[in-house]
Amino acid sequence: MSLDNILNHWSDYRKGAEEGGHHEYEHRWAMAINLDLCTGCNACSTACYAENNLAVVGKEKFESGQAMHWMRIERYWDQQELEHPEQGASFLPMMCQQCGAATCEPVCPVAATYHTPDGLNAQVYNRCIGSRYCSNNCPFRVRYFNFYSYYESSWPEPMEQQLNPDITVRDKGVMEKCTFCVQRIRTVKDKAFMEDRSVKDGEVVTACAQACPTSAIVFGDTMDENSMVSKLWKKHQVERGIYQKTKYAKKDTDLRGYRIFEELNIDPSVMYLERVREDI
Amino acid sequence: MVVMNRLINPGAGFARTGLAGMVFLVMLLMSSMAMAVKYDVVAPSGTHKGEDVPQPIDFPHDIHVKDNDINCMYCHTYARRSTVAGIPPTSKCMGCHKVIATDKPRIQQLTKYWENKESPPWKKVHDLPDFVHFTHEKHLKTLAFDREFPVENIKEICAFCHGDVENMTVANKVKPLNMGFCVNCHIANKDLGAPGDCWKCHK
Amino acid sequence: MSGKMNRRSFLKVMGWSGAGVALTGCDMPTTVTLEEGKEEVMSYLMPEEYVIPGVGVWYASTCTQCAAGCGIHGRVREGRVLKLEGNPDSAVSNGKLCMMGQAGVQGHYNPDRISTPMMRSGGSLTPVSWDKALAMLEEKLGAVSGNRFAWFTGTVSGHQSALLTNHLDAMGSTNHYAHEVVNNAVSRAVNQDMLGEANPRLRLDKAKMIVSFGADFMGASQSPVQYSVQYAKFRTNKERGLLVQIESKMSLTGGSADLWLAIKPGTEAVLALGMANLLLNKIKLSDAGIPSDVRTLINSYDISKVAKITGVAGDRIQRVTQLLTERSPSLVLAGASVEGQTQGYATTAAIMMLNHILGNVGKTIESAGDFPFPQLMAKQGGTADLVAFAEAAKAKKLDTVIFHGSNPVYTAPESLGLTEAMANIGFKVAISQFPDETTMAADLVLPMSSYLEDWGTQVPADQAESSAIQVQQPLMEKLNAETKGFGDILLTLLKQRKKEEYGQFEDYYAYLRNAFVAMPTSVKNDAQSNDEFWNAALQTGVIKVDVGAKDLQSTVVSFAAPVVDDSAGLTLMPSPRLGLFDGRHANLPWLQEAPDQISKVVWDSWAEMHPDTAAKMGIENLGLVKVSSVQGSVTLRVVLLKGMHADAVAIPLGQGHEAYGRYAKGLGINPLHILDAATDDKTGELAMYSTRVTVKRVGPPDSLSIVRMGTGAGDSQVGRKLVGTVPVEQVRRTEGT
Amino acid sequence: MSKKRMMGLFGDFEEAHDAIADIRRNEVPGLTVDDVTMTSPIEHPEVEEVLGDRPVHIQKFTLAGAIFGVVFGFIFLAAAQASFLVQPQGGKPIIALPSNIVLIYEMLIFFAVWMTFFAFIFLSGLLKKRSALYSEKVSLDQVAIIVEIDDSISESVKGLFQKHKVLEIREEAIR
Amino acid sequence: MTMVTEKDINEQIAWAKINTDVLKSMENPRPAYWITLAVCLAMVACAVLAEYIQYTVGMGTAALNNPHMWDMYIAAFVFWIGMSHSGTLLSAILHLIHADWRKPIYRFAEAMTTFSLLTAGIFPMIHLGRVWNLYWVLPYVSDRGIWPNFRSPLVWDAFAITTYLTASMLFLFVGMIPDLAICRDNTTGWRKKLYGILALGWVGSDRQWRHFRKIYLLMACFLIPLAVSVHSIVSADFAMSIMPGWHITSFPPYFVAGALYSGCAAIITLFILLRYFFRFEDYMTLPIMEKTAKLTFAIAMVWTYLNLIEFASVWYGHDVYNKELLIAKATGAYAWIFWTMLFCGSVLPFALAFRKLRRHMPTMFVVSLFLNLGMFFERWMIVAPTLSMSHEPHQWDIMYGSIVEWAIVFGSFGWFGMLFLIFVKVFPSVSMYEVKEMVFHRKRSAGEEDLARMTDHAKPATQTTGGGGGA
Repeated sequence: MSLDNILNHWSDYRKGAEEGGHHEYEHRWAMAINLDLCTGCNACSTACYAENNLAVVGKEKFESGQAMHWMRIERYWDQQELEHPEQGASFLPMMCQQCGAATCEPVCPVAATYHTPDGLNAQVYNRCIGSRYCSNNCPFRVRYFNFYSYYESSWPEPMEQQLNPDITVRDKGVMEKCTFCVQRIRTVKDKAFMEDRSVKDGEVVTACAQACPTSAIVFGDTMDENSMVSKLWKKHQVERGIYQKTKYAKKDTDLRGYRIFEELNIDPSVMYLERVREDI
Repeated sequence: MVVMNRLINPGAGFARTGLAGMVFLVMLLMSSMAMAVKYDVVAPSGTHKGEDVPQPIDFPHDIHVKDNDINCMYCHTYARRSTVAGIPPTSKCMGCHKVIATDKPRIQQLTKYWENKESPPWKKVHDLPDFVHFTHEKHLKTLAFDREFPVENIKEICAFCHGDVENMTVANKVKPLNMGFCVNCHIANKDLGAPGDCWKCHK
Repeated sequence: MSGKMNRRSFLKVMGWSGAGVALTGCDMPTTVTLEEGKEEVMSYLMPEEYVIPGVGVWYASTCTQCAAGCGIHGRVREGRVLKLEGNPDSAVSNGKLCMMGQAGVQGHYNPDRISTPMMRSGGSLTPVSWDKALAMLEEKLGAVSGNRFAWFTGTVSGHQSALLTNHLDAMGSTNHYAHEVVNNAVSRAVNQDMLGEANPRLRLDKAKMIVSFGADFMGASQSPVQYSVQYAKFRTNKERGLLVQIESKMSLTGGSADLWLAIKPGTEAVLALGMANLLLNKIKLSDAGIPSDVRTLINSYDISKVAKITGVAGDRIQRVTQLLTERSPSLVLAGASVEGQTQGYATTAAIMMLNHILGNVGKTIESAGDFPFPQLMAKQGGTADLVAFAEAAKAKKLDTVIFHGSNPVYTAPESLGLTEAMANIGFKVAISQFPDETTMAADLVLPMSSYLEDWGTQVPADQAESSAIQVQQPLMEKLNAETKGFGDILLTLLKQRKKEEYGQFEDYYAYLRNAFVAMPTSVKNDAQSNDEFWNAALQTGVIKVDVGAKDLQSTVVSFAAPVVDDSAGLTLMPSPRLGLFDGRHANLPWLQEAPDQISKVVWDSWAEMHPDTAAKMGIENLGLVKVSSVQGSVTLRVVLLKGMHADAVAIPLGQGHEAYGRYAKGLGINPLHILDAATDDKTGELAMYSTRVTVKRVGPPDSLSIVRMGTGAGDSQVGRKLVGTVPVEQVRRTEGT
Repeated sequence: MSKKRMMGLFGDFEEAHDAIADIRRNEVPGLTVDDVTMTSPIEHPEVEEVLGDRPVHIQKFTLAGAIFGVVFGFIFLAAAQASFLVQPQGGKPIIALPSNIVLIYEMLIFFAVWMTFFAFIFLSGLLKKRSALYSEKVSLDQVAIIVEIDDSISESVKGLFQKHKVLEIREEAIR
Repeated sequence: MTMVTEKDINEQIAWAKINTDVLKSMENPRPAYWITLAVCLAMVACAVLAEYIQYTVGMGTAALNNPHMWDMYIAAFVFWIGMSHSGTLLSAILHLIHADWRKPIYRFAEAMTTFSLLTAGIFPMIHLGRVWNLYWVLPYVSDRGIWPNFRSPLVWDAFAITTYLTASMLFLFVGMIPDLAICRDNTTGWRKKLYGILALGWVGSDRQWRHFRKIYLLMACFLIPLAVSVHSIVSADFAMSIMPGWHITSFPPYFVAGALYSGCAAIITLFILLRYFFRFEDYMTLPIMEKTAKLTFAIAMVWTYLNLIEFASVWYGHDVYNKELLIAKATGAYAWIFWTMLFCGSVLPFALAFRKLRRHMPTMFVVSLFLNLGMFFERWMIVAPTLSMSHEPHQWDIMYGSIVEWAIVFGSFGWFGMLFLIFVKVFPSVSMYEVKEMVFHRKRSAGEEDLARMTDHAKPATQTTGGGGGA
């Protein structure tokens, strides 16, 4: 009974991220994005629209900052001690970083967002009551709220036939965000389950990673030692975990791998590789 | 999954009673009793009074399943291969009914459809909300195939969620098939690896 | 990918069983509750062993969103195509797909598609039956004689191209106008003269350094996906490739350059000659194969003079030239902004000459070999045909014209007077999917199936690694039974002319299958039966074609000395953007909603200027300006970007449609309309980048839909490490690349 | 030998005070101060010492409520958290004490306050029908002294009241 | 406590007069009362319309966008919660420290507490994307075995506000019981019934009074820590996040101070209004006003201090984001709000330091309004800039709200006003029995007159009221 449950598993229930959290993770999906290859072409963003039933909001709403692009390309002109525009622009594909110690999760009043055993930062649309606290507490500002009901406006007959049946169309009043294409993960995992095997590396590919013409985005499972992603993370000496742990782990600080806002101790699942420029 | 399963609190079994929070301690007790017994598979509980669904042809399940002892998966062939169980293609019906019981009015109805090269517009009876990801194949694998459950008795497994169809003519919804129904079954069968993760089902 | 399949069957759109449009119960809870028996569940008539309800299947086809012809995979579930992805078997797309390709489904499911044939009666288009339409067509085509009939298309290739040619022959006409705004016609001409091949294979991946004169090869170019894939290799090679972009408006490619140099518009030739000068006279490379007149021309451009004219720092030029010799093989490219000048041919030739001098020909520029089916090769469009067409129309030389895959009424500069001239054409037929400007001006409109419902083949003009025929097959049954595939329409037209020859083919599918079967065994790589070959072709979506190796020789052609236009005013750059492209994708909401890669604007037109220039004219960022040329003027918002040359003002293409459906109509302006009709004297291509304009401030700033707003941040990282940048030396040390 | 209840209304608080003091001094045999109830428009701490100490027990209920709040609070929260499937959040423990402490604190006050209130209602004999002896003047500015006596001594009590300038005397029999 | 020579209240005032005056306030206020009530109702009407639009069209109508997921609604929410602390302050704290000058004015202060809480409680609902699921925030046993997330400060809010609302309502009610008995005794018809029920059969026996004194003390003791905890928890909504400008240690005390501050300012406003509406010059006297004003001034200074502390700690801390934000507040697009807030909050209160101004009702009225304006701006400055300029520069923006949400925010004032005005009309807004006590004890302590005189004084009153009991 519950009291037993509490007493028996007390130590488990009292374990925080510092002790490796309370999960025995099945997977820890993660990304490595090579900014040197990103040309800012928007293919990933559009692929995301196609895969995830993202609403098109139109001019006015986009102007007032109500766009729904889960995957957005940020374009910056300035770079540390580099002269603009001599070395072009800096493009940054920004999507939900699926933080290990996500700040959006603990603040949700109804636990609509939580951490899955896949190391994903889940958003259960049906549970969401739209308090929007999660988005306020997200340093990346990658959570998007359905300020209006877009169903009629965004998918006029017969466009609704394009909608991906594997994920819902969110109605007004619900928070949504990048899910690392959870429906693809789900399908592959179901397949693997039916075949009594584990998921292979490269079997799951998110829509953005799949579309990227320069293959700047690499997606995979960091718990799988031999996956492309974990190799990249290892190569660049970026570790899962919070700042205190990783800060000293990086022996060669000249390596390109880094996680944005590392200092906030949120353990993002996306590693970026610095963009390279040749000074001539 | 291990710890996640432990997180599925046996105590949440009490939720099944669905009483108000004031009788909290009472429910702790009841839940403890509920968990005392160890099932191999715990059948989901709960009933539902579904209204009769008018079908283009009122298909007699009882005749097929009870009298003729046809396996569910003979017709609902996609159940073990896909998320949906699927409705048998008309050709399958005709396979038998070209010769069998051709004099019956229902069969003649069917034959008419067949000759017009169209399939009857069946109506959905067991319909889940569109935000739910439910896979027949995984449930069948876990509940039947992995446990070497005799396939000829597969209807007992189907009955978990579809009721005893063998005694219905036109199928009728007799289980609530709501979240509580699913969750509590998952909690009870956690030893079979029933996941407790929202995102397993919510999409 | 499932194996054998009977084409007809799987296309059938099933009911929504298990595939319903999934709305969350986000409205009042009542909407979540289900009522049994309200939803229908469709069952098959016959079982299809490879189609399982609830399971998506991928089928191969070919993208026609631009002329590149990428191979694609389409995810089909319950008979509906849901998502497009690149086809790994295709050397053009390499399993990748650009934003335009991704948005193809929106073209297919577009609510504004034409659903029935329409005929002009009493000034307005009214729906008619196909029979009536075809009868009308037969009668009109019967009446017209020889060259008074013409086809006006975009780039066409594959069996459609072959059929089209046959139809022209049958009509006894030679008038096939192929028009593309985004084209490389001038380069093709230069290549033809220099290398004897119009479309040699550009191997970006083999180059150690690329100097691009305004070639936006990763943006709106001939084959963006292909070149992006090559670019990735070029960057990740053992020795990281070095990209130098020289242009007047920063393009998408320019955004990724190691060194981006702003050059005075129209002086690229001078710079090229200057670099040639350095290479020959300073670095002493051999000048073999360079005509004497060109040699003397080169000598006359010493570095200081060049720097003065082009506005590019002399030491920069020297450094780049130096590196070109060190990083061999290199590759020098000329892009649209170079070709589209009054001296386009000369400039392009001067730039291509650098490849000759640097000995890149044969290394990074390879021969495309001999394609065994010349009749299938792409008939690539340009703007010369547009001009020619306008002339012909004005001269009342045309009675009947069939338009397809191109929108001249929208793309033609008003100075060509095409809009008026259209009236001179007695009978205008438009085979079209959308009610675009040209279609609206037509007398007979034939509704065309989308490329996801249609049969066909494509032979991409730019195939860098290997040559292949791309197969295009339907991914689902027609959304609207009234529409017909382009191939089918062509076949019908031909049946009207040559019953005996084409009567045997029930439809285009039959024709195509027959044509495939008839292919030589070399292509079929023998052994296979016809069915196997056919199925394999449909399965992989590509038919690899062996074109044999051939080495490339280059000879420099002599070209005119560059003339620099120093007249007052700014040069207008009507730059196409990856996304809306030349305006053909303005009706796809995803692409409208995708911010422009450089200026981050959505759903609108805007002008780009250099802050300094703007400051001189008292123009603020996002202010309203009037851009006027001799031909006319447009009023729009201005975005100030440092990635511009001070003498240039850029207006991206794509907006300003007067028709073309709910998403495109009435948004922004169309810069093409205010262009001069000036043409390149050698090739006759429109000199789109030579129009001089003046800019005047007319209004204060206002919110333009730029992703960043208000605070004026968003251009700057404000000291955060969002995008880190490291010098290449550091990477060499740590990663050894 | 019937008993009756007698009420005297006093306009003068001091007189009323003295009257009770007299009763306390047993000036009327057979009438003790315990039989006296005083009703007044305002609270009179000073009168109460004359009435002798009559204990108040609300605070005990308050304490009980508070303790229940804490215990129930913790068990309830911990059990709920432990039984909730998706508590893994932000790398925080499943049973997060800091937040629980906050909530338990609120629950403490919540239950304590309610207990106090109910205790007040019952202990102070509210929710009863008012006896006929209640005078509306009490809610204005007069003090009433109500005594339960035998008929035998009613006269002497009346006398006592009169001595202290009573304004009005009412009586009712107790059945 | 007080330095003024004149008396807080005239001890000679007859108890009967107290009754009649207060009861009269429930009969015929000045016309101004009705006008104000009408205005309030109109404002509510607007708000309802706006809310209808927002509910049907979507939250987007409220100028919310990606960086600004919260906005005026939350600002207003914090504002109203803050407002509610005045009642507690006046009745509970001053009760514990035996400052009996609170007695004539604490009743409406407590009413303020209750109704501003009711107003505040509405905002989370207006603010919520799917308000019909609000009950998911409450911990109820469900068939699905799911619970609210007890880690979320929003759930803490739900708990805290419920507790605070119950507690303060009970406090208000309990304190009112003897007065309700008075009303019961002096009214007829349905009102008599109503008050009769509410009075719970109060007769004023010594037993009741003894328990009454105890419960009043106990509740006061609970209310003070509760009030503090409530606003600390509200501040937790911000302090528990990682956002620059929110994640600040000094937030809880800062919020509490701000709350008391706005509460006191509001009390001054309502003090003046009621005094005019119901002709309460005899009870809501200048000296009491002065005391309130002084109290406000003191709290204003505390608030100022905490403000400075916050700036200082941010300034010397090494949190670059925080520092950047502070500078942006003072110089950026929000500068005018920032400086108005500081002026109204820290400079304007000095007006309360002057006796002449303190005693000049119109001035006090205007000043108190401006103090509240400053307090509202404070809340705005807490909510908006952080969202506008957080970590992600790509998403920076400014927020000024939309018509819809301004309509609702203003409407909330109307809503509060409506509830409050109806209350003071239906229930005695001055505590009669406590004023009597005040008079009584003051007189004894003053010891000016002997008891005889007092009773003489009391007698005629008896006759007068004794005649027409139910006047």
